[in-house]
Amino acid sequence: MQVNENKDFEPVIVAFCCNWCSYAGADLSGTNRLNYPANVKIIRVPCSCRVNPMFILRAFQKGADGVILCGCHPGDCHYTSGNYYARRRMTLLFSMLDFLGIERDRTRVEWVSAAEGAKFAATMNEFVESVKKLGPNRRLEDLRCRKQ
Amino acid sequence: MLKIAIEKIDELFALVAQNQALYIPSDNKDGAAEYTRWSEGVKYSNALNTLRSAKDFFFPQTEDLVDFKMSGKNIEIIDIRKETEDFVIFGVRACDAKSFFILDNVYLSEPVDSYYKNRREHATVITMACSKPSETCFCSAFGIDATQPGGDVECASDGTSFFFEAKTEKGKAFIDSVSSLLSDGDTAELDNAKAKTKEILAKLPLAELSTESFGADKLTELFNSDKWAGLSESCLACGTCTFVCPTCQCYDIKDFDTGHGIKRYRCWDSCMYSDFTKMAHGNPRLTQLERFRQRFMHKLVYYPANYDGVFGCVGCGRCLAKCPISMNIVKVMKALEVK
Amino acid sequence: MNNDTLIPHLGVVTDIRIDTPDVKTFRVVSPEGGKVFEHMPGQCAMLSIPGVGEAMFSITSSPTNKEFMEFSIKKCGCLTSWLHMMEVGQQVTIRGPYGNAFPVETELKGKDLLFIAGGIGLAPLRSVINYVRDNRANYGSVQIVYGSRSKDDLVDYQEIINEWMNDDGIEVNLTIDNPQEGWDGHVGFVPNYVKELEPSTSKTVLICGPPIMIKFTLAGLKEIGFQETQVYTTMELRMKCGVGKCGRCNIGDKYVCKHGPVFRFDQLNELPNEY
Amino acid sequence: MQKAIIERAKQLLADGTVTRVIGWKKGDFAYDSTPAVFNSAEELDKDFIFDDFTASNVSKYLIKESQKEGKVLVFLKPCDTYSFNQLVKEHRINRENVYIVGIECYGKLDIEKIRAKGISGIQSVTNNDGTLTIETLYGTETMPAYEVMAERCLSCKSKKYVAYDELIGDDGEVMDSNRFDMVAQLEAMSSEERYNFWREQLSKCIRCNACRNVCPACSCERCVFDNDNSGIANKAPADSFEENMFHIIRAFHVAGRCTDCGECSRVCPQSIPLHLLNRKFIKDINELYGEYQAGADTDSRAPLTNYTQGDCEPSVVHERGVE
Repeated sequence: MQVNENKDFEPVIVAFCCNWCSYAGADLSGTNRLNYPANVKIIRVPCSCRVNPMFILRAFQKGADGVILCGCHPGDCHYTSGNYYARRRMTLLFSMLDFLGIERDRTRVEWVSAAEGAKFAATMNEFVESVKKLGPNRRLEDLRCRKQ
Repeated sequence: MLKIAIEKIDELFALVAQNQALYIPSDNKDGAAEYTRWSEGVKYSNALNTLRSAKDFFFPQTEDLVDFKMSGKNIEIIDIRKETEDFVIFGVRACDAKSFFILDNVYLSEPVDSYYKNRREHATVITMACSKPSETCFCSAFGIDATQPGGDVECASDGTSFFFEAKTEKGKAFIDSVSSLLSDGDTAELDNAKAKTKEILAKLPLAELSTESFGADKLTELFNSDKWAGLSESCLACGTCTFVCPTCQCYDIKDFDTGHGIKRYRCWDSCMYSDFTKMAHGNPRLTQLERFRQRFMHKLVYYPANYDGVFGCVGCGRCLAKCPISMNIVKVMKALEVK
Repeated sequence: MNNDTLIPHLGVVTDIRIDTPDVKTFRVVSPEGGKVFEHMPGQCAMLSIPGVGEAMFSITSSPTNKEFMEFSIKKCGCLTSWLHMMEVGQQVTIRGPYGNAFPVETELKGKDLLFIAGGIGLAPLRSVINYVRDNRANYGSVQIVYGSRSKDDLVDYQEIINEWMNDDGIEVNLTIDNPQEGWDGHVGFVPNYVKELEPSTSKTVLICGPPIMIKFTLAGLKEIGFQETQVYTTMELRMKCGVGKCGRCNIGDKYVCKHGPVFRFDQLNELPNEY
Repeated sequence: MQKAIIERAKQLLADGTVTRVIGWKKGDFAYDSTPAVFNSAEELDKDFIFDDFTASNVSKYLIKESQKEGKVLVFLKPCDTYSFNQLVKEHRINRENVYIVGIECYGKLDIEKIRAKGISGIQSVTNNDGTLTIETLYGTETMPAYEVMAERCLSCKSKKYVAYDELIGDDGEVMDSNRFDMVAQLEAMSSEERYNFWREQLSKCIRCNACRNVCPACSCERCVFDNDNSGIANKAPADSFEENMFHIIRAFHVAGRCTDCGECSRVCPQSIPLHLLNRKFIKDINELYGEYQAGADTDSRAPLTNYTQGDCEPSVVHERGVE
């Protein structure tokens, strides 16, 4: 595991949230005034299965230190089965990233429903903490994008 | 002629590397030779040639050209060029040494490519005469003598020593800088070794390959030949031949958005790729036939038409060894040859 | 280190004229004012918006214009769409001039000239036409045949009717493909119109337009009695460097960016048919 | 074997079953054959070759050839038939227009392995019951053939033909191969070791696209890496990130469709063991979603276009292997 390069390091997190559950969950955590770090950047997607593996990689390229995908709970997909497909895809992708030696705690999938504002905030806080421990993303970084 | 015993070559490398970066062919883990920056422990490879060609030193696969900062409607142009530091390439074979001149014709003609020139001017090229040519070698077809590779310093081995001969002012300066390690030596054995190599060169399976059917004046008949369809039919349209080729010189210019600016860089491109000539309204080279034809016409006709009859191939044989489907310039030449 | 042609200059767009629904003309000057560089009619320049793309455009203004350069650009791809969206004051990068020019100071001098253009093909010829108008004494008669899909698709229409048509010794023949309300001029395709006009075969022809128009017009001209050595055209292929090094714009052994873009038809016919 | 193949091809041409033949054309050396279409008995007699080095998987050429008029004869090795089936499954090959003759394969030789032994100036290679005699300009070398057998053949997964119209020789069996050993070895390493291993390998990539273009599963009309609008089109890996991305995405795009034919590693001019990426996906799929062999049939659902409600969660990655 990498040593923390900087004590004040605030990781950039990209959270892909499905429109129907997790994005609403994020909204709810906001209206309930639950805190989660400001450097979690939410990208709304129509469904968790809209997330192409390339999106995950591109997020890392452009400076993310961790990427999390949030979707409806299995069985609750607005499009019936989208999150089931996403689940397989992400499992294989994360396993491949792990195989290439990318720290496994930089990627995560969490199912968050529209009613789970608290879970959304808790998940984000937890994820940010775990990425913080890893330090900045170096193994899947595009050096050209590093801010001098 | 000045020489150094083969087992002492590391001392010479160490001396050179004190002042400049030194690159030598060295075997990698797969057993293939690659130019490697010399440091203690890097061993000179006896392999005939490196996997990738030596053009990488002057025309690297990617290189940044210029940076831009964008703010609102304004653009700031940032010239990022820096003077290259002097470096030495050791062990360049005759074919690769000739390829530099083929690239020079393109990049040093007006308007001069300052990126290329910068590196070319700061390099000292030390060649190495071949002693064990391979079946894929056909440099003699392009008038290259593998036993006299040229460069700034020409180096050759008789099996026990490396002999050095300066060919340019830069070469003389190099030899002066290492003269403390060199001693005068008798070249009788070396001449013997070279004569032996020449015998083998004459026996190579491709020794008879002729360029007579090619050149600027054969443009129309070669372009319209009906052989291209058959030759190109199994081409995968990959860029292997282009990227291992020491004389392929085409490039693409691209912009990359780093999030805090734009980097404009150039990278190798291949005429074998479908988007090489693709425009918004269409593509003049629609099928692999035209793209395949372009590559070989360029080497055998267009290049000689623009540069005094010099062919754009040096016979290094890398494409023969590396093409996934074993289609290559030799097969093209044999098929198109007028007997 | 010396300047490198691959490092562009800065330009500012000071005026954007809407010519047709898909063609705009952009006026470019250097940030300090004045032209970024000098050119000859027919030469091209590489315009770019960093991060969007870089492409070759012919300079449509005449070199006799000392204040600015103009580019008439049709919206057809990624970069051109971006250019069409930009506003006055936008900076662009520009490098050039590239390629050869129409031989205005040599072979065309003293000749009667026939310009034939179709659609956006007027852009490179406009530079020559205005150059000839500004050096009127050096050239004979000038005839311009220009056609487009409709009246709205005629590029530089205002300049044509307000300036060119009022000049002495310039005959302008306009045509559009289909009849249209408010159009009392000629209707029909350019190749046929040229034949109907029966231009004198002593003229030197400069032609630019869609490939299909060039093909049929050239055939028509030959029928009337023109020689290929009398006809010039200007080409365009995909380019990256602009100086004959990146290796993609060649037709046979000739690089359009370096040996072209202006070719005489007899020269073009010696090259393989790959354009 | 070569003789039998040529004879059968000539018969099928003569009786009108097929109009042309896809096979391998003799090269200049003992080892360089080129896939080619043969139209007549004369062409077959003159140039057709089948030997220890005719390794290319020609099934991908059938995408184009099977769209043309008339039936085409193709000779497929057992592993090639999987690629063929997979392409049929994806509606890329018109099965009606193809006549398949399955041909026996005892493993192909890898010229790079011969060269890596320092052998140069090769004039001829003869195989006598597993012993190679290599004549070179610098003398004669002998060695057991298995020493220079292609890596993919040393871990051959199947001698069974999954698609054919007739066979020359006998059908074989799916084999219990050791093909996942190297993947398992890597999985057992630490994260940092794996990272270093792949960095060293992938940094060799020159993005020649040979792996993609030879791959029977990579049959898209237009690849995402060639599409300027995708934002990732590039001709060269300009950064280590791009080296990683290209190979991760390529492996991902063929996951569940890759038959493990090994062409990617065979053609790589930089000798990157690309098949390990594909095998990692195959191994994961087998372990997490049940055994699946792409190309074994033409009607089952591929693992990535399928799901069960009880599938494992992505967090399973945390519970497996070495951190």
